[in-house]
Amino acid sequence: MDFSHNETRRMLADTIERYLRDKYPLGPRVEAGNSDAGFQPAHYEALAELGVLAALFSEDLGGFGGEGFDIAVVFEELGKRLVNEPVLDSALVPGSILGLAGKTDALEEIIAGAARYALAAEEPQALYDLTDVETTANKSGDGYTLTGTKTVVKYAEGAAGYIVSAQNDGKLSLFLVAPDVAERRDFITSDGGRAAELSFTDAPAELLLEDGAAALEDAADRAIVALSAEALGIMQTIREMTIEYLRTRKQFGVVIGKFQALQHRMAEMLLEIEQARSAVINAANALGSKSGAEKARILAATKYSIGRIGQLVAEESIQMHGGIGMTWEYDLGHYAKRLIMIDHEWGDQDFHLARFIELGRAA
Amino acid sequence: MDFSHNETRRMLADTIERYLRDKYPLGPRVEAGNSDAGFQPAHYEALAELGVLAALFSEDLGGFGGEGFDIAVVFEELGKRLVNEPVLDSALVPGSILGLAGKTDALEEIIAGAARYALAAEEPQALYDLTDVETTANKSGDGYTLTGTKTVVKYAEGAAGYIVSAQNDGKLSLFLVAPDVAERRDFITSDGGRAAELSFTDAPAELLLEDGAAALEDAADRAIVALSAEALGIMQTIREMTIEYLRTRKQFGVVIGKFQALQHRMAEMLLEIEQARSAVINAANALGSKSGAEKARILAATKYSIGRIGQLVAEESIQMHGGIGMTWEYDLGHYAKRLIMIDHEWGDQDFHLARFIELGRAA
Amino acid sequence: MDLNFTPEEQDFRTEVRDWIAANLPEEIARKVRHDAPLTKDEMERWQLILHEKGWLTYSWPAEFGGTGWGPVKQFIFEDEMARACCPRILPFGLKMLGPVLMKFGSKEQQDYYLPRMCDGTHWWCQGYSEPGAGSDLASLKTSAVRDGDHYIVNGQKTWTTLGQHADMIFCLVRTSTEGKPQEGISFLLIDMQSAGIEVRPIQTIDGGREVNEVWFTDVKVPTENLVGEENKGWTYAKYLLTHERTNIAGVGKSNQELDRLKDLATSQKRNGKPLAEDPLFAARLAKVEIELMNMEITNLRVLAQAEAGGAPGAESSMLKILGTEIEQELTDLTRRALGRSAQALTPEVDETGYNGPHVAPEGFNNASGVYFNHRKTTIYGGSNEIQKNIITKMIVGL
Amino acid sequence: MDLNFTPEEQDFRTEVRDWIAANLPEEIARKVRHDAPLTKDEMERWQLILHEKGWLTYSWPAEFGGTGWGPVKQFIFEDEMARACCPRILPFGLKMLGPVLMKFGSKEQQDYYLPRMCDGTHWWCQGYSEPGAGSDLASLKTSAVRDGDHYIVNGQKTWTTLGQHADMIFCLVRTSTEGKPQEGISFLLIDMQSAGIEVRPIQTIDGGREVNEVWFTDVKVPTENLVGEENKGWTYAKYLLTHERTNIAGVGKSNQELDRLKDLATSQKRNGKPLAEDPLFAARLAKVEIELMNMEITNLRVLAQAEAGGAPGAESSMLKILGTEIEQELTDLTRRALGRSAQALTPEVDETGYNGPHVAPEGFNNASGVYFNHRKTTIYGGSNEIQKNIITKMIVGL
Repeated sequence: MDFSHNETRRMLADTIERYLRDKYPLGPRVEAGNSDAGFQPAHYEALAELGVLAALFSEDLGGFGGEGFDIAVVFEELGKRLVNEPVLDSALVPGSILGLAGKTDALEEIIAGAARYALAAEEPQALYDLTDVETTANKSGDGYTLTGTKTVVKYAEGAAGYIVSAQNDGKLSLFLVAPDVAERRDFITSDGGRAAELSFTDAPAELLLEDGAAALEDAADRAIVALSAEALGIMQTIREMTIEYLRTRKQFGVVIGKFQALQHRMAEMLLEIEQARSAVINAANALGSKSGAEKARILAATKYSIGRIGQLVAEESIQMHGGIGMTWEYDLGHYAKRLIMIDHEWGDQDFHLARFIELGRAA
Repeated sequence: MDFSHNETRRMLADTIERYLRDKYPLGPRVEAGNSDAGFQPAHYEALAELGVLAALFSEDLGGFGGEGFDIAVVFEELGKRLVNEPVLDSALVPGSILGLAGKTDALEEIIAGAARYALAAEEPQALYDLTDVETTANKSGDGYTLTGTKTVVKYAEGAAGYIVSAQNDGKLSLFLVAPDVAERRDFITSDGGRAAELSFTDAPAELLLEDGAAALEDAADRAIVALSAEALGIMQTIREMTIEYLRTRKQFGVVIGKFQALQHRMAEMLLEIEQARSAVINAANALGSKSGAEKARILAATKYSIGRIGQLVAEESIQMHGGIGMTWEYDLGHYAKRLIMIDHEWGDQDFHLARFIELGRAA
Repeated sequence: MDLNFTPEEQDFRTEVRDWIAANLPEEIARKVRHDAPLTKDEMERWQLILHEKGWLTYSWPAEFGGTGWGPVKQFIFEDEMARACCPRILPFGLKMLGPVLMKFGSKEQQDYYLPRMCDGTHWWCQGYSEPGAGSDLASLKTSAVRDGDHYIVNGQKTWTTLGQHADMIFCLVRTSTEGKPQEGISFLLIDMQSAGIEVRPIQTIDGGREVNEVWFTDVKVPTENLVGEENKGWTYAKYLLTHERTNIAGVGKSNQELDRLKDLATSQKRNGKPLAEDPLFAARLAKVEIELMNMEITNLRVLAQAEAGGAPGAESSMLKILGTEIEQELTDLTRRALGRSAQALTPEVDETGYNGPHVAPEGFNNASGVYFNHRKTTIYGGSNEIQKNIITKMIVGL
Repeated sequence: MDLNFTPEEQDFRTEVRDWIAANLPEEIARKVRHDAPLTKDEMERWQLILHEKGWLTYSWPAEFGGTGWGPVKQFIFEDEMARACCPRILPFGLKMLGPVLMKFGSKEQQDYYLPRMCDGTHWWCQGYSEPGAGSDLASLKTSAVRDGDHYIVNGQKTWTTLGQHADMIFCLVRTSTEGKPQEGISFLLIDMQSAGIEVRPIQTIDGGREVNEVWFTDVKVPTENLVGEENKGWTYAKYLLTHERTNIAGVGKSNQELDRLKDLATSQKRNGKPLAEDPLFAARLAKVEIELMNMEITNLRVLAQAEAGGAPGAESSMLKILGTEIEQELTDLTRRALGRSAQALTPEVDETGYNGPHVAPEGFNNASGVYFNHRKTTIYGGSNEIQKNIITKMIVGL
């Protein structure tokens, strides 16, 4: 038993931490995230240069990591500083799928930070269920054409290609689509970022994986580890902010941290954050060392835990801050919003609790 | 709108309150309830003489009440003093059914306190579902015989007759069975009282109602109003005990009611008790003024609320008392036990929440 | 025991309902229903419609030109307004300053200000909170120093709702630093056009711009703008705070939101079935519906007490806690029911000329914003922690 | 990062498991599994079996005749014992007094008492709490006045677990009323057969008789029974309280209870289907299972720290809260799964010769009693409120 990270990961975490502390103030991040810009490309490139993207992929895919704890280390650091550069959406998720599809050139570009891709898998009628797909693929000459709509495709703008799921003669297949053949409607997300609705009408597409369900599940597993670790990083920053606030904010002549009702709620929040950390460790460990229903159950349990605890931390920290916690100017709200929105990505707490139950029944 | 009781009910409440305050100390109640005696027959007779049983039935059935608020007023008072004389199980419930079956003689005896009856409707395989019945009825000459087992029949001992539900050629019928043809195994209940398992083997039975489902539902409705009001009475006593304890118990040199963490929990408990009171009013009102799914939904909502709030009040009051709340010698625990056990009678909070959802879907 | 409104009250409800149906502009109702922000014009338009009918002052006694309705009729009126998605009537003039002036103001103040808060002349805002004084209101520092027939006001107020539109502000200011903090506070009426006043918007986490900071630098306020006596302002403020709040629970609004949520849960699908049939979602929905059913009765009980002349005690605090918790739960469930689409931030979707994407179902394009915005409800108006202090103090007595 | 036990530790687990399987009397395991109370004989019998194997002192250093196991091995041992339904080893002598004597006791005290708490000679109980001093332990009043070579002890202790069986009691007594309350406390060992001691059972709400009051009236205690120095008892008591509590979370026991509950939920039916398939019940079960999964990792993290020589900080308090809340939730769900049959009070069902009704399924005949009894877990051992105070104090520093 050993709960410390190895040397490589510790160094990676230090590198990211130092870069973000020196170069990544919150102001520009919030401004970029809540405007058409979406994010700050220079930071994305810098992260790629620091090896952050390479850390997400195994050596045979051109990276130097790719294990659960590599992903967790990276995203915990990104979460601490509320980084919204699309490391998850433009690199980890599409890269995992392109790797499985043998598109090594594209993956190389991703790792270099030279190209970004986007997964377009969720549809308006589906609540997080990636197998609820109405987009259809039709054979057309040597290739295929796609027709359908995908919702909340994060950071679609500027992507070199879309990975699109579609019904293909009874199978759920994954296709690569060029950006210029899709109709794209961009919008801002409530946590500060960029997404789009994509519509395809007989759009030419290249088949990536005929049986795409397993690749989608693999991508989901990685995304859950990443999102959960990001949430943990966010919770740690919120924890520090709230501790500091309890120590300094005075009401009725004393610092509010002296009020026992707040002390007890803070104790519960601190305890829950430790449980969240354990959940992240469990998921990162399971990614490589478990399989089948056992692995799926641990990942569902973790995403459920992160959703539940994240909501508690977001709501309690705002409440303990009072009015100031409601303002755009103060950092807390932006962290809280991202924490809540993480529950809306890759299945929320209800979705994963139901999945956990379902998997337990099957076992 | 008027949330005060009319003169008759106020007088009834006063009468019961005065009698219990003068004559009903907790010690003998606890002793009787936790021994083979089960309860104190003299008190049962006295309550009958005071008109408590007559208040539960309408004039055309020989009583002088029978409305939801009559039932609520009586049981709230009984709850306040933790009365375990079987007013619900030996009078209200069987009386309602015997009334519907036209057995006016038996009902007259019940109201006079001269005879007690018991409903045997729940079976070991069923979780609160009174339609999940495996006991079977067979025609035998002019009458019927019953075979099956009923569980947790409260105060079966000493009953003049059992009302038994059974499958009767596709219908759920209700029968009257003489005590001496059943096999009875008595036991003590955890809230201090008496119950039995009853087994019937070709036991001769008299048909009361061929279609018994409606009568059972009517009895359940009345029982829910009674139990909910009893729980409310219990909560009020617990409320007073806990307020008193917070005001007087000292720790670290101050009364514990000064600790803000306890103050806030107490505030939540006080608020929930007001919600419980509203739930009881809603159910008592619905009993006579609503019908069909609307009535059923309100009753389910009330029993759910009482189960949830009762558990909160029981658990929080013990926790706020600390060790003393765990002792047999102190009154609180006995009240808390009855409050929790009320959730085990006539459907618990989960059962009624599911029922509320089901009824909403049908509507 | 009778849970029903009297026949007369029921007729009154019908009258209100019919009148609203005939007079509430649909484009305004739609915005309210969709939780989209209203413009100043829209808010004023609705208040003028009510004013013409004579119902804007529904909470005022007849002697001051009000309807003279008792608590029950006021409740019914507010309930119907909420269910029909009327814009909320801004409370600052009509419900807060108005009663204070009626009780403590001079005849001149009453004659001058009361009509003008009805006819659209004066948009009022409230200057109570300060950055250093949140729940601890009495520690306020904005000072008013007497200088001949004026006060010179310096300091800063915050959380001033819709102060950007206001013509006038009523303020608690410090006129003395002697004795207990409560004993040196006065109640001043200040023209927002005065030199030295600066309004700075505070953007809230949902991106909304509803609240403001108001800065005072050597602002001259005529002494006739003092309400009542100097250094007695705390008494007037407390009167205002404890003034009858029969609809603090927001039953009408929550019922309306619950109905909307139920519709949404029917149209949204999980595993191909309506979300309303998903057992976990259905359970949370049922729990909040039951909570609301119970609160509705609790609210009526308090109302019946008020109608009989009783003063609301700890019950007001209970209803504030219950009401805000139910409201927050409804915004949480709504956000949750939208799944991924709740991530889209497109609040401008209800504006004319919008031609961007419609990511969420119609009427739910700002659900996350509404959820985040509603975090304020347990903080403002006396935070729920303060309400719990009050409940225990009143009932346990410690 | 490695979540696995070492191969050596895994072998050790297997060794413990196999040995328990071969040596734990089945009738004792059954009673433990069914939460039925054990007799004194049964408890002593198991301790002697462990003693013969040399494992009773599994938490002691080798120099005092213990196994010398580190925190991880101790945890594995306790975990296996819990999962196999071994009776719990009473902590009063072995885990509480033992370490205090090893650290602060005289050589004579160590030589005399340590072997006797292993071989069954001395059944120890604890005299800390007093009726007036619950969470506020330092306010204790039981006095010990020096009189030549004796102390004369007067006062009352309470919540003395299994004191009815005890041969000896270790007590905190007041030897001085000067200075802070903590500064006048001494640590005394007292023979339960001494004249002037009276043990009165306290019946708990579930009907159990596990705890007692112990009354002292002019009890003579030789001065050689003082541990360490006079008036330094608080230091020893604190040492004992903060002494490593790596298994405070009760992971093994809760896992065992969870398994039992899952079996029960499969055999119990609702609407003709197993209760385990009822969505509301399944959700609560899943939530506590996930909570327990997470706590198991949290526990291992603390364990790894302890193995590396770290002192447990706020984490002990967190594990105490989590562990007891999970335990209580499991007893609540078990009671709930039984439906109506949880109302039957037939704890004697597991006794030989019982011929009453079997209302609940086998092994669950005291589920309500267990639920009520477990309310104590959030009260004792430093109530969960005290633990929350500690967490905030250690982390926020206020």
